[in-house]
Amino acid sequence: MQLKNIFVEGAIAPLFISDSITKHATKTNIGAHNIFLGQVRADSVDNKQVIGIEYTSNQPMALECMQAIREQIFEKYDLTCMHVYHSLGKVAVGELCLFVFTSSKHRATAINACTECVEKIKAELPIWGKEIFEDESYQWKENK
Amino acid sequence: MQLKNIFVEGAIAPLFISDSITKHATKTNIGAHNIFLGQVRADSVDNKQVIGIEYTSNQPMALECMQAIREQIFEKYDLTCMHVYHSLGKVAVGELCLFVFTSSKHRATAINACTECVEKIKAELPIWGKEIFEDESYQWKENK
Amino acid sequence: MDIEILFFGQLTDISGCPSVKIENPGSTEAVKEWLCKQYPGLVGAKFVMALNNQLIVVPQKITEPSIIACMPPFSGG
Amino acid sequence: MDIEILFFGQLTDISGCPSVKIENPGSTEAVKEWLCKQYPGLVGAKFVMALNNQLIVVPQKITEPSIIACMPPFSGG
Repeated sequence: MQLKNIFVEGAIAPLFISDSITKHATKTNIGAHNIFLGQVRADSVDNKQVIGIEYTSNQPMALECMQAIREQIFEKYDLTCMHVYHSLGKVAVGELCLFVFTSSKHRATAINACTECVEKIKAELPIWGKEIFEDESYQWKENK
Repeated sequence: MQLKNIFVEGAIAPLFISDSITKHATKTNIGAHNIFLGQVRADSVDNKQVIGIEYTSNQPMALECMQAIREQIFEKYDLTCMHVYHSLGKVAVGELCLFVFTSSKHRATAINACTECVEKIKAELPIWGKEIFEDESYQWKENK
Repeated sequence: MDIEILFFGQLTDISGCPSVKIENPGSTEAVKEWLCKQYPGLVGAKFVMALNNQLIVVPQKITEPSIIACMPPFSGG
Repeated sequence: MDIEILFFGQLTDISGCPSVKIENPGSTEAVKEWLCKQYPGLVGAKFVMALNNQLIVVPQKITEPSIIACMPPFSGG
């Protein structure tokens, strides 16, 4: 089976998001979309500011995990479609690193599926973020 | 006090959504965005297909209600910002009629605030949708 | 002075117009009575009324100028 | 035949490299032992291992060719 790619080199562009939305105009059984976007925050640690995050992943495993998550979500929720994109490499502060997009006939389905998918992505996908500071030092990000 | 307008004539364009997203790149304390989009569905009623919805509103009252909803949401959730747009007039099947956009430091805040805002918009704003069929007959929409 | 009564959604199918101006009958109850006489189709209809953008929960006196909105169940979004 | 061991995230700071190839020591337990001897910094480190993209929950035998991934807590999104 061909695994669906979710990785994008660098930041996710807002125009990529509007293109994705536009593509759903022909799916006239959709009544609700929910979109989650992760944006890189300028956190401060010991008076040093984060200027970006560099993402790496165990890609083949991440794509297999994502496929399993996708199957679980589609089994649980009556979705029309679901799209997931995650950045790899450097993403600057203020740029987007995660894009999860669910569509359904009714709003509760789209919203709950999207939220559950985001939680699973954060907990289960082998992806790591390295927070880069202005002085080029770094620390490894930790999800809470 | 100046009431914020939420009404857009006709459908909400995907490019308007990407522009909105782009404007948040400078707000570097944001870590999560949640977006809800309502799309007009090609429902069938007695073998007739909906081709669009025509929205009308008691506008001054809707804007006052929305202002009150906004205040409730900001009191309850630690949001960076919230934007709401709703169509007036005709919106064709497959086009977008509602755009709710919340941003926050952390994901749960943005997601919960967005969901609550959508529920309140549907329940409390004096807006009516007239479902237009292909033969130009119509029926008034009912929210569930 | 007159007061203005606005109709929305499916109520405009009953009233046949978006608004009417009438002489102030003094109270929200009196307005409702007048409406049901003038537009018999409103008698069984489900709708709420707002006085100057505030939902009417208990009967109220009406001072001029005032706007009364007659609104069927909302269906935005 | 050799097996390949991959390091991710902060573990690469300890290993100093993204991957090593070693002779198959036969089991996932033996790999872990070898790793802790070779890279003492891994001893206290929090990480999970995957054998051919499957998380290792109970000790397993390793057949070649195999890839072992050493992964610290995930921090995607």
